[in-house]
Amino acid sequence: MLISLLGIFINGLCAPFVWRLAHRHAGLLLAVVPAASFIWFALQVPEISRGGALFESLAWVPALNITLGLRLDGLALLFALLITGIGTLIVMYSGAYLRDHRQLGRFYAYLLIFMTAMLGLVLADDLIAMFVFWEATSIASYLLISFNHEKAESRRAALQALLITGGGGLALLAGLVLLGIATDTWQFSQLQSEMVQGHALFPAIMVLVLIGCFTKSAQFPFHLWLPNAMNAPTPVSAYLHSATMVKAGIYLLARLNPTLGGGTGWSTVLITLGALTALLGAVLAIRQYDLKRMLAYTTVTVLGQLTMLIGTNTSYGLQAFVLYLVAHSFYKGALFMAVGAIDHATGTRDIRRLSGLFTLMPLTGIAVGLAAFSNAGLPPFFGFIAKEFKYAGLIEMGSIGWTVTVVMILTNALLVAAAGLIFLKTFLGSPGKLSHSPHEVSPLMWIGPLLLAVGGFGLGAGNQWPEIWLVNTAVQAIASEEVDVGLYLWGGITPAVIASALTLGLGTVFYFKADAVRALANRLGSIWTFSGDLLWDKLLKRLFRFAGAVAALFQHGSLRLHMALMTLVVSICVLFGMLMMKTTPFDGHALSEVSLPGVIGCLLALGGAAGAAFMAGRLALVASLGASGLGLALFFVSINAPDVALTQLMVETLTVVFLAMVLRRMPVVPASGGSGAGANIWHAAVAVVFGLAVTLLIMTAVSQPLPGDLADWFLVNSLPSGYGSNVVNVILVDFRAVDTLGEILVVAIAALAASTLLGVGQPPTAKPRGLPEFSSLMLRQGMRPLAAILFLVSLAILWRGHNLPGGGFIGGLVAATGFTLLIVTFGRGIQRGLARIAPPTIIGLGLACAVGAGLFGLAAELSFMTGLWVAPFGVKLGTPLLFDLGVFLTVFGSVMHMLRNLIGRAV
Amino acid sequence: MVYLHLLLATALAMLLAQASPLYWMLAFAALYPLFRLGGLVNGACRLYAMRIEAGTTFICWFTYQVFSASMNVAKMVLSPHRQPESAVVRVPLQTRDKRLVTLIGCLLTLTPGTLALDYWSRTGEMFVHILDTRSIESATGSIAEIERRLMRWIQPLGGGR
Amino acid sequence: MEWIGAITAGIMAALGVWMMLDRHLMRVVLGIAVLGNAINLGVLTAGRFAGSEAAFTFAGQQVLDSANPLPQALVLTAIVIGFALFVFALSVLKRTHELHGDKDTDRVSQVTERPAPDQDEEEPYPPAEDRKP
Amino acid sequence: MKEAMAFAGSILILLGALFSLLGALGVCRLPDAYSRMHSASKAGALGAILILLGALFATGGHAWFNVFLAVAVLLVSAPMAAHIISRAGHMAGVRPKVGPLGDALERAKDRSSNR
Amino acid sequence: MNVLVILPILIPLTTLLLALLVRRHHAWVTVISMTGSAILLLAGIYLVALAAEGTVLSAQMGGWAAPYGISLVIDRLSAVMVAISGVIGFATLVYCFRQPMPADFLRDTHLFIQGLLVGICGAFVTADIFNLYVWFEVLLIGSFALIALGGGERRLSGAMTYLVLNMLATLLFLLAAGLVYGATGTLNMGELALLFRADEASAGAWLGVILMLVSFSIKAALFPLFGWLPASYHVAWTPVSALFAGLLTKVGVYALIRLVTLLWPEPGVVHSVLLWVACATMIIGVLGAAAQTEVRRILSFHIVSQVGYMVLGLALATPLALAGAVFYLIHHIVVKANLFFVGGIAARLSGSERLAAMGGLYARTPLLAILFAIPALSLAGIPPLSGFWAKFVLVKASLDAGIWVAAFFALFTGIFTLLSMSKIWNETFLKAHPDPERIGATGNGPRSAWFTVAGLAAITVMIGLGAGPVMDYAIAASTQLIEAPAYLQLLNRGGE
Amino acid sequence: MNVLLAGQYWVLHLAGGILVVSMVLLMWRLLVGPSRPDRAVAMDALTMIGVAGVTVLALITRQQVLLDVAIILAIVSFLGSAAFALLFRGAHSSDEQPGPQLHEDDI
Ligand code: NA
Ligand code: NA
Repeated sequence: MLISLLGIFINGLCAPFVWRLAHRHAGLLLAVVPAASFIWFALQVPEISRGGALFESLAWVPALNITLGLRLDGLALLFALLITGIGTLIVMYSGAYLRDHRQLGRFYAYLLIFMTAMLGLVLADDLIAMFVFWEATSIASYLLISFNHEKAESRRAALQALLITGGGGLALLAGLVLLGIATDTWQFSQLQSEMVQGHALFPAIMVLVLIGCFTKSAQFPFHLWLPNAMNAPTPVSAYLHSATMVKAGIYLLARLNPTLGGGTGWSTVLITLGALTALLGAVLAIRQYDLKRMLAYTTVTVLGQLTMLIGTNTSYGLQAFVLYLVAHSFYKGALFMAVGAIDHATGTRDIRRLSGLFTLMPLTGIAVGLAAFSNAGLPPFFGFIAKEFKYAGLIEMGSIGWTVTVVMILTNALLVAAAGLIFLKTFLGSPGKLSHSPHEVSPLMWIGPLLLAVGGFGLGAGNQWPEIWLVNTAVQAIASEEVDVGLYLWGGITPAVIASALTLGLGTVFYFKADAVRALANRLGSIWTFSGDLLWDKLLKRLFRFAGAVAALFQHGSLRLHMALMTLVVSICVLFGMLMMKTTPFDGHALSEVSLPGVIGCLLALGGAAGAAFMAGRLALVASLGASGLGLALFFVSINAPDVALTQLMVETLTVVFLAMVLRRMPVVPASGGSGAGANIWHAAVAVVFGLAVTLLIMTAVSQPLPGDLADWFLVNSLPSGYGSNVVNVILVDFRAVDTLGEILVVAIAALAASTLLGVGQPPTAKPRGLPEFSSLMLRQGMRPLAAILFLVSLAILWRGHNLPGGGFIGGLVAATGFTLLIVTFGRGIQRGLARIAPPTIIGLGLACAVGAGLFGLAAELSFMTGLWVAPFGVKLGTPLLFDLGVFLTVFGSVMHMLRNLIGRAV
Repeated sequence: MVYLHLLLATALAMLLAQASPLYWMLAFAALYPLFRLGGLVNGACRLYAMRIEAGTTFICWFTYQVFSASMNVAKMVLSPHRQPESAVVRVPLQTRDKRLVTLIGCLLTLTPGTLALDYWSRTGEMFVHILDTRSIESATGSIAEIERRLMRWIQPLGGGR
Repeated sequence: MEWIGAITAGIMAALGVWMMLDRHLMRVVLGIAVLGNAINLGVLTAGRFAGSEAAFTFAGQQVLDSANPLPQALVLTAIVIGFALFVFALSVLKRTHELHGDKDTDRVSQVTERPAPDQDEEEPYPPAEDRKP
Repeated sequence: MKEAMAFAGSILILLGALFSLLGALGVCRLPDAYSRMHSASKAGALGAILILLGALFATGGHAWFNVFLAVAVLLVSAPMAAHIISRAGHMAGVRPKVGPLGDALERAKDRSSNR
Repeated sequence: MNVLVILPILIPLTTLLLALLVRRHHAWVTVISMTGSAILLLAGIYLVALAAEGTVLSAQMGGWAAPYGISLVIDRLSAVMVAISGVIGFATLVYCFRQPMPADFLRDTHLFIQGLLVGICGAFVTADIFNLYVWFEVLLIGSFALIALGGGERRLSGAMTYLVLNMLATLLFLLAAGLVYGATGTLNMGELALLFRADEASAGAWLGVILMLVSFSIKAALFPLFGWLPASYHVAWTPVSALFAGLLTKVGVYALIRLVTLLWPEPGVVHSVLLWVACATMIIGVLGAAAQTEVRRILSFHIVSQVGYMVLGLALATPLALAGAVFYLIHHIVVKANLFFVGGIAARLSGSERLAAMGGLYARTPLLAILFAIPALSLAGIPPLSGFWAKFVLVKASLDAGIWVAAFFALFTGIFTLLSMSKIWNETFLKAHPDPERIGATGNGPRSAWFTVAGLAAITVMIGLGAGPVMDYAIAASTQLIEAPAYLQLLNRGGE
Repeated sequence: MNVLLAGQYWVLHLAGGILVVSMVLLMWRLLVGPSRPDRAVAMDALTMIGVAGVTVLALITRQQVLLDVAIILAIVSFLGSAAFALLFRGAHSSDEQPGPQLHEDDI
């Protein structure tokens, strides 16, 4: 079985190449593998008919107990034979039908993949493996339906099929998963009805599985995709409608019938919806003029009836189900292929224009005739037996059965009329006027339909054969209990025969009064708008409009709105969390004393920030920001954080310098709050809530003494283990040096990125001379010694940093400051005179130093960044110092690089 | 001249070792007679010593200037109802040496009440903003004074043009 | 003192957010800086202002009452990172301004909602005007 | 000796503080940016220098390195800062409020641009 | 051992600095950078192989014992994330190879991608909250650089939006890290986990962690904080947005998973909040995608939706659900990056990425159609591709846990995903091109780009067909996440 | 660091107080302006006050390490002033003319 699956799949994958090589004969060549499969399955018939089953299994996801398990029992075998048998014929047929299509290779591929999927679906013993194939059929059918992809109608139909069957598939998945949960197995063969029936999950399982099956088998109200799928090339329709796709849902219903069936819910739903679908399909079918569409609607009818028959769960009903399934596959496949041939030959499928084709296409005519009789349920066709048993099965059910029987008589009468229209109207009578003269099609095109049609006749006439070999085991697989199977053409005058006779009579009436029936059907116009495609289009449109509205909520193109939302959500989360935990910030443990300089620093910082927030003008903005930074630095000093204060100072100043350089070319920044009063209030509210959240957060965090001993450990170990007095620096370059490594990387990338953005490496437009504000002789003379002092200071800071305030960062920033002064005074050119190394190289060297310092530890088979120390001439030297040098170089190079590019090209 | 610098470096090294400016001053006080004496036999030593003298004098004078100027500004700021009469005056400088000009500019700016606004090297003129002055002469005079004293300090070295 | 730190951080954060909600892009970028300062202050505050002297442990001296060095180290790192990001933001701002004179926050994000340009209309790199010698 | 240094330190610190206050007062009282510069940049710098020197005395010369660097930087940078601000201000067209003696720089600029 | 733990950071970092030093020689930069990411990929695979055996690597940086020093830990999840970063990084660089762009542009792309990888890998291996913040910043600046690369009005505007909002998120994270330290006295994730697992965390610690989660949620683009993502991802250069789409938001997801599993191994209030957030994210994201009319915009919104799935797995908090989240993470990174790559090729062939201006590719380049179909179907959860298993496990886990609503949203979102994928398919491939002369006017582009796409598609198929081992790994990873042996033992082991 | 001053306690605190008053005055000027150089001047003076203030603080807390802040502050003060000078001119002013008063050889 696996080999046959794999064979057909590989066959499909190779199809485009085979087609490219063999072209005309590709169809025949590609049909070999399905044919071989068919033969293999046929050879299994004796074994299976004895009641055995074949199992094959391949582990797939052992963690979830999912296997690629296959099982060949009666039901699977029946389907497998239909799939491979009809499939072989279709492959051959399509080679002729689409002979000149330039994407025929692809078509073969899809068809064969579809065949694989379908075959896999019926063979799978694992629920999930079955689902895998189930979805694969959806995708493959999508590809087939949209085969004429440049037609919008095809694309629409394909999408419709995909969404409906795909959506149903998801429901099915849920159902299957629940089934798996309820029964604790993924194997069909191990499902027992006791495991499920009565389980709390049973209703859900049933509903979900039914949704999946109904969408796939086009039951009302999911039937609309099926007729639209007619946009596919005819071979596809033939295959889809006869043996595959639409039967997948039916297959699963049948497969799960022993497990899920038996209850009244199951029966009621299946019978009601099945009957409704059948009637609807029949009424819709009779309305059509297009042969293909008419056939499509009759398929809907049949599917409804099949569903209904499963619902009956009676001996006759289940036998009828199997019979009907086989009969329908035969005649529908034949009819579609024949219709394709007619279309091919005459260029039309409109029954109003077709007539008297029999003389012109006798072989096709015979095929259509036989198939149509089977369709109409005339004896001795297989379709007749199916219909007899159906009535018998329904009647067996009692009062509900009678009601449904009436519906069925009506439905089948309409089917009879449709069959008449298809054969009698088209082939008999005098030839109509057609655009081009029809002729018999090539053998490859008539052999398929003829074989199927004759098969339908043969099976009916010699019905003991299928009874023994196929039907029996299939019925046993569907039924919960043993069922006696006995097929017959004539069982005396039974209610079923009477019903049959009624059907035929009514059907004949309908055929002759076809126009009147059609008119009647059309008069119920409102129903068609309801059940038709319009609803689908409207639904889709609404959906997209709704999606658009949802998207617009988040895609408004307003940065401020994004900001406000984000801030608000954060604040609300925090405040809500606080409320939930009923925290009271500060429960009165000792906090550090208030220091006046600290307060002053805070006030300055706030004043500056407020100035920056509200004032107009560039300089006011920059000055306020600077003042704010200054205040913050003062605050840091007051809480004994000199290193932080130094860094803050340097950074703030460089910020101011960079800002000034950018702002000098920019228009004046207006005072804030220019977005209107409403917006201002809203923004202010957002800001205040956020500020409140931040304050409360911090207060809550400090509402108890600081746990942990990190601070003490650092203080104690800094000097003896890190060989540095400046604990902050030792943390930076040793204890937590990896943080610092990341940090200088940020600085380096920021510098590179900023300069890339501003166009690094572009030659300056004029001879660089520095900024005009600095073009004074006094400045030019004074700047060099000042810069020299700064460089010296920076080196001193770097050197002392491990023991005194300073270190790589601050040193690097100070050096960069000196460089800044030189560059604004003398222009970018000075850099080349000052340092022959380009800033990015300095950055690279700095990073290399830092990484290299870390690698020493690794080289000594210790951790990355482990400090190694030597003391030549009493001077303690160690890798942390090298690391600090790396920090220095990176920061220096980066700021230099940023500046060079930020200052502009003219300077 | 080189060994004088070396000598100074020695002093500085001492200072580094002792780490106190007090010792630095003591060292200088001790070294100074040596320079003076050395000046009798060596021209460079004499120049060096003279430079130190002139320098010390200049620094003292300048410090005094700064303080007296500060007092003037203080009076100016503290007395109510008095508005200063500012002016920007043009002061032609004797020297054209860029470093000296810069030094002069810095020094006069350091003195409250005067502020080097600009220097035009083409004409050798410095534009000085003066906080409160009645006459151009007094202003230019005080600036010329700075230049003169500075030159006296620098000249022995052979600086300037 | 922690009170004051917390309140200051809160007010500064509010001011920063207010600035980031401004119409003018320049102020938005400055708002990032202000907010960054507020957050740094917050981190430092959360680490407590214990101790009466800076975290230096000289040989022979006992550690008595030092400030907590860890939050300081963290904040130091954060300050430098914030600076780097700020400069990058600034250069984006500058470039935006040079190219298009954009300064209105909303306009900036509206531009991204425009339909995608055709492939051959994408901006060359670096922009053509810069390539001229 | 120690007492003398302590005394000198106190004097210098107070003097420095007063200088700073003077500078600030000047900034508030004086009429234009250039006049304010005289009091702010210079009185302020002098105040800072004095206080730094006071610290030098107060610590008995212990902090000489820090004080030395700070004073050096201040001495070089303070006049430069005043110069650059005033010059750039003048370049940007901020005119000093001058008495009867007038603005020689403006006249000179006019002359050179007329030529 | 020590070497292995630091390798994920060290490899791209060394690559970056070597490339930086030879940056004037563009060819060398390319060689170094591609070699570097290949090595990273190999290292990642090696780490996965080690982790699969159950080895947990950890090291104390600088040799300082936890919680004083910074701990790095590589467990199953970290290892696979590193490996997948290697895959995507390498794929991106291969895609970039010989793209018709100026040499400096490509050089800069290489540099910044390496920088980004340092940050990403750093975030995956660290076990220290503040260190995580630092790596977040590294990847942030890398992404800033990359998104703005090339300038142009649209791109700069997108960069600005991205920058401002992400900076806000990162600042919140910084505050959160500070608060957590202030409230718990530790930055070590293991110690934090012990505290929370023993239910000894103070209110301040809770609040700090909540803030941190919110900030991760912004990074991960969860509802309602995802606005920045679809507002900016589509403006970057194609390979860059592919890299972002694949890897970047996943760092946020990773951080969420790491923190939540560490602190709360059992379902609790955080999980139930996350559950609703995840559901909303899934559905809103996919609805947003349905409304879009450009390839990358559709895909960007899909990122949001898919992140919802991952967080759903996290929120369900059963081992199976977590395994689903891990599986989803692995699958999604590959698939989403690939879709962006394919979208780039398709846009190039069509001359636009607006659906209305695209078409005709199905007829012209069937290969591309297949290469698109594989990740697209996988994204939509069509079996037997990788996405199906991810979704299946999540659905099963939610149904197992009896949380029907989650399963409903997960499945319901699936159908919309299918819808928007088929929208791209319809418009880009099936439909005839409105201006047939434009199709492929500039050729097929460098062959390496096609190799990238094919390679990633192959991985998708392999994950799908060979779901068994991957699922085993994911389940083991989820068990490890909950038990967190490496993290909890950091403190006992002392320094090395 | 040992600190020895005459009247130590009140001298330092008085000095601190005076500095605070100065600072407030300068803040006022910073806010009011009116011209751009005015703000720059105020800012420059503010940093000078900062230098003085940090020095006093170092003496009060007896921490020599704070004096390093004073050095940096002094450096920063100049840089700030220089930066402000860049903003005096109106927007979009041209940088092209290097100033008429500068000679080629001045560089
Ligand atoms: Na340091
Ligand atoms: Na750090």
